[in-house]
Amino acid sequence: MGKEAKNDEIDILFQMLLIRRFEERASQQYQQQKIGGFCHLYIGQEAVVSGTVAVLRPDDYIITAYRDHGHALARGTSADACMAELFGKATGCSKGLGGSMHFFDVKNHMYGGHAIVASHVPLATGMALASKYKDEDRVTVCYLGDGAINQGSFHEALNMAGLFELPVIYIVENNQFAMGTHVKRSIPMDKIVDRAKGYGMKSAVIDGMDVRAVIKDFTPIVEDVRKNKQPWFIEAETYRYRGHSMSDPATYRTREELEKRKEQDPISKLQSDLIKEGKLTQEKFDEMDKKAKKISLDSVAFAEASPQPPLDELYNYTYYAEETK
Amino acid sequence: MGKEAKNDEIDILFQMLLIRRFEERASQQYQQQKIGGFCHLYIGQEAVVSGTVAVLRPDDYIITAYRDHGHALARGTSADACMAELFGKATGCSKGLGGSMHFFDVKNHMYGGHAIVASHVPLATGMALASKYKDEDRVTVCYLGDGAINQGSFHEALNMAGLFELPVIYIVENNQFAMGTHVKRSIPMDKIVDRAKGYGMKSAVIDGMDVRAVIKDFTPIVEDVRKNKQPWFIEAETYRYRGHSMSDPATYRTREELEKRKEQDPISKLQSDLIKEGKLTQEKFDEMDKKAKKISLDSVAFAEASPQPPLDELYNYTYYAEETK
Amino acid sequence: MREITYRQALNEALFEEMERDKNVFLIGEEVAEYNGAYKVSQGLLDKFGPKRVIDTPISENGFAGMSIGAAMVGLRPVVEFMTFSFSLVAFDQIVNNAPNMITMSGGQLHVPVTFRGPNGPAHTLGATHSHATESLFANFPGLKICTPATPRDAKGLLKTAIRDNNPVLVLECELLYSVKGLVEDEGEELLIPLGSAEVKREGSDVTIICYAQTVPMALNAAEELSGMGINAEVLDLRSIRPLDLDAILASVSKTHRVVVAEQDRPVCGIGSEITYQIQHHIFDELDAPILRVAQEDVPMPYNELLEIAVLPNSEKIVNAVKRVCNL
Amino acid sequence: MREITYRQALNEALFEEMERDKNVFLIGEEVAEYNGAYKVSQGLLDKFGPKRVIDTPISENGFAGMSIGAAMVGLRPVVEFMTFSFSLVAFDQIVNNAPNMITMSGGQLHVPVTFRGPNGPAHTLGATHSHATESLFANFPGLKICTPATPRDAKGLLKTAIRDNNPVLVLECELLYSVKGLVEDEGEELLIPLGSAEVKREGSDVTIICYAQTVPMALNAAEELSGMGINAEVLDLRSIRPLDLDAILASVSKTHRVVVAEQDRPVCGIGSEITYQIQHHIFDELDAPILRVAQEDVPMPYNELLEIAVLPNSEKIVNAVKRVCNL
Ligand SMILES: Cc1ncc(C[n+]2csc(CCOP(=O)(O)OP(=O)(O)O)c2C)c(N)n1
Ligand SMILES: Cc1ncc(C[n+]2csc(CCOP(=O)(O)OP(=O)(O)O)c2C)c(N)n1
Ligand SMILES: [Mg+2]
Ligand SMILES: [Mg+2]
Repeated sequence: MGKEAKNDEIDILFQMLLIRRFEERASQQYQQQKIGGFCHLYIGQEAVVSGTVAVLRPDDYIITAYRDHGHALARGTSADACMAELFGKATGCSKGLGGSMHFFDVKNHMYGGHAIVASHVPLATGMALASKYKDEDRVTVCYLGDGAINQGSFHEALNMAGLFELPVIYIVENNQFAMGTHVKRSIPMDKIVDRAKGYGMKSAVIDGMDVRAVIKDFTPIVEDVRKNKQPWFIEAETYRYRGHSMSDPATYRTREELEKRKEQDPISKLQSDLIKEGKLTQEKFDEMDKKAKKISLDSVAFAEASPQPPLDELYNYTYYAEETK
Repeated sequence: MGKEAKNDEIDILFQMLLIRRFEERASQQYQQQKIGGFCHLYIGQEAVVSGTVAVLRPDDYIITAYRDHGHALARGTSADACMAELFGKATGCSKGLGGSMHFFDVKNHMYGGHAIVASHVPLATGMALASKYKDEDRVTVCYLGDGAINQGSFHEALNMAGLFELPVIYIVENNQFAMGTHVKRSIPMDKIVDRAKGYGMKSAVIDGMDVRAVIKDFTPIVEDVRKNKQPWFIEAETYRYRGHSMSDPATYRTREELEKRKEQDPISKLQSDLIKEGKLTQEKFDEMDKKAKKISLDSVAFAEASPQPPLDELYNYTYYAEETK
Repeated sequence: MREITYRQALNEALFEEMERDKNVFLIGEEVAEYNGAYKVSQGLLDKFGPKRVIDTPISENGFAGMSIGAAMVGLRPVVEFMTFSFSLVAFDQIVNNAPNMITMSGGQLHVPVTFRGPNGPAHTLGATHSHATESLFANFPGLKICTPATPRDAKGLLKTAIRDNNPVLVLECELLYSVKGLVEDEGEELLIPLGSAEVKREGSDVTIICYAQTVPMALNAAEELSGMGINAEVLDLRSIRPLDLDAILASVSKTHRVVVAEQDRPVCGIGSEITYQIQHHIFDELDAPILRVAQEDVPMPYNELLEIAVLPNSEKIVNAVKRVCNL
Repeated sequence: MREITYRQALNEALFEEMERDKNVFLIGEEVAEYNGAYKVSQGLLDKFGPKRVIDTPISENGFAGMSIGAAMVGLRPVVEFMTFSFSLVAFDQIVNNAPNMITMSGGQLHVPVTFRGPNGPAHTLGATHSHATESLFANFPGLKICTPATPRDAKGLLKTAIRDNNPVLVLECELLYSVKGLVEDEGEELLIPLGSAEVKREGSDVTIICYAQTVPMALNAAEELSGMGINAEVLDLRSIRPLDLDAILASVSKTHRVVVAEQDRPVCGIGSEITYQIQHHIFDELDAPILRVAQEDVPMPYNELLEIAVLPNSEKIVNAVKRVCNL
């Protein structure tokens, strides 16, 4: 699973670019009221999902919270299906029934998109249980926020993951804030990663603003989990550039703090590293960026043109009809 | 708060004896179907509550789970009121409305008796919050079982106790089993006390079969909490002699294991230590035991003779009528 | 047919479905080594081993959610709650994740999980341990709920529940576990559809609608009423969701009088929903107001006499029937 | 009287009660430094400081339970749930500990805690974030529940709730936070009793029973109906528990026809309970079956058009009224 090859890094760079451009476009569409509900942007955190997904096998399971656009895109959901979902259209990745917080793409093994904080942590743990039950060597990756580690469901799930020795990796995307609450105001310890000690769980801190570091540090962890079927707890240090959701002005932090964080921008970093190393030119980068922007813009047109979910199907999604044989 | 004086140890010995004899009597009455519902005996664990309560001030708050007879007795609830509660009589410590699992004696600052596993851990934490809010130097002691540390409510409460720096002590009475589940089958770590690390909480292991050790180790902890308003997490190693509840034959452990544990019996230990040290004679001990037995027997007569709660008061305990001024 | 207990019937259902489909597994507190707090899972660990009969820590929210997760990727978990009073700490997983997944994923996922265990008041367990949860869960579209009252229904409904591709709650009764009844022989496949009520006693003067614990009470009441010249029909709902409205309306169209005997608390309970449905669909068929016999509207006291006063029983049902029949 | 928003009214209630009694404090997610996710607690931290306006981690079960514990020893916590959809993870504490403590302790303890926050569907928030929880909580004796629909009711009910010595749920509406209405001047004490409904519009032909979000819908519907010659009475329940049965029966005895407009899911919802009560007490006064206008019985879809199809609205109320009036 070595990810050192030049092409792969270019792909990963493009992946991050696409997430960013897609969400910038989504932000604009939200402001134009084409998108409803709550909408949480991932901008700034792209290295975490792009790097970790690059290490995974396509058939590994991933699952995350409501800040999920990047996770779907990284897993291969088309920008069209993502934008259409935001628009609530029938062509959306959840047929317009889920919305921003509930992106699903089961074909690509992306199991949501879950909006009750930490409620997906037991789900992830059960998915890993299923893999072990079926003797598969699949790994489940559960992304969650720094705020989620204070929910009871997180606790119960981690204890059982350790007890049952399940092949699951919990990645806390520590973007420093849960809404307006800095992580210092939500836990009594200095570091999130210390929570793992209460479960005797293997743990690591990774630099979530540096996609190369993510890949480097995450690779042996995935190998360990796949082989030894024991859970890991990872704190990925990162930062979100935007407010918690589209309606949050984020006055709880200074402009200076934000600007300082942006100096570590994961896209700029990989871009300049690759250029320095002669693996990328500015022209090629601009081209990639243009492409990412075009895909995002096109996804708006696609979403606009897509049909609403049919009213007469309203009752078709309450119960699954087909009986087992 | 030194508890070294001879008289105090005699009192504590009597305290433990009374709990044991009371519960032996309760067990007999349960078998005669004078007592209903679930009934969980504390026999074997007496040193934990007797030792810790001896260190506390009478106005400190205590709260526990459903295995609560010993806690009420240790706090000064009369055997009569306890037995009457088991009988469901109006003279019971909860007027016959609570039963074995819901002993309350607010006058003596015993706040229950809570039967949903770990659901009282947030309550305890809130009581400690209230003490701090009111600038009192009260300490709250929350007793819980080894099985309770895997509930979400435990987790959420401990995180906040640390974060808000609350004067609360969590004492896990590790009697090795949650019903038929040995503690090794409920957590992935070796030792329960390690759970504290996930909250960066001060912690200690104490020998819950040796009341002198309990008192010695618990005294500085209470002082620390009272002074520094920071929570502690304590694992008290102990053992229950009886089944989980009256209906559990406890076939999940061997007779040998049980007999081996009984060699550490907290009552016998203090008794023989005191005799060895010339602070107690066998005659005096027999007298104390006789007294404990008589109190327990008398409590049955009291409970028998007590009235049922009046039917026409059935609706009087749903809402608290008196409005605040 | 042979006589077995309700407990044995549930046990057979688990056995048969686990034999039939290797994706079915049982998870919960004390289900494996202890053979179940109420011995419903007796022998399953021996037969199927620890991979398929899983003891958990006391973490209802966690293992309910894990089971939903396992069901999302193709397993068919059966979750035992030691009692449904403890399902309240797992409430969010049961009502938010299980029933909403199919909608939220636009139909990509479904959740074939069964939640089962004793539900409703047993005997002097006090306020925290006596919850009847059926009306709470009934509020949530996406869940199915059944409430067996006899060994036969217990076996047939649990088997159907496990095969259903949706989250199903099988709300059993602790007080019925040791009650015996006739059940098809072991070789015979017994599947009772969800959403199908059963007339447990035919009658013409009044319909007593009941389920779970109140079925034997209603049958006793009907016996007693027949001595007074009242011929009561006893309709056992068997399922709460889907509700067998056809059966309800058919019976009431015949009798024109209704008592709902329910084991839950009254406010927004099962009786209230049934009342709405009946008056909505066949208002003119009703000759008298519908009466419900539910718990008294108070937290459950421990004391036995008070508990008796709170709970529904045959006598209260008889009195309610007399009232709706203007006697 | 002056015009203020529903949000402002709630804010004033908190201010006044915290000024009045130093044992009252506010606790929840983002209530302090962020001034509330919906700004209901604006300015409280500045005024009362962090001891009395407490930001928590995302631990609803924990801080709900802590507040119950604090109330057991004499404080009067006001708990904000960011929305009541998140109260589902705290369900056990709210329904088991809060209402049962007085019974279990034989009257030694009571729990003067207020749980408040927006409840019910807002706008395109999807299945997990749109829960109307009133019928779930209504099932539990020991709880009180109110559902203000106007700024005046919001202020008066919240103030009363905080002073009440029992656990009270104040179920607010996100969609009403910015709506304005007349409220008594700031100096004037405004307390609206729990359990007291209000006729928001008098009428004689039909009673539209409503609460919270459905009150403005019902008033709109009544307006429209008056154009068709139907004079509808609009009865705002204001409290769900205790229910103002007298007011309901008085109105229905006058109009003989009822539509219940409710924001919750239908099965075992508020409308079902009200239907039971009405037919139970004044069966003969009813000239037509009671109709409820509730949510459609499906998990809430995100898509706006589908959401509109699921939710109650004025048009649906008008149609229901026409049906009960045989038009
Ligand atoms: C149980 C629950 N409580 C509260 C909320 C409201 N809420 C949504 S996101 C959020 C903050 C979560 O922060 P974090 O876990 O750090 O994730 P991030 O938003 O930073 O990605 C809160 C409080 C919720 N969705 N679920
Ligand atoms: C939430 C919840 N789940 C399950 C139970 C059933 N139950 C009662 S006691 C118990 C075991 C608790 O063991 P532990 O915490 O070690 O306390 P001990 O009985 O040993 O004192 C269980 C599973 C319960 N009361 N509450
Ligand atoms: Mg965060
Ligand atoms: Mg134990």
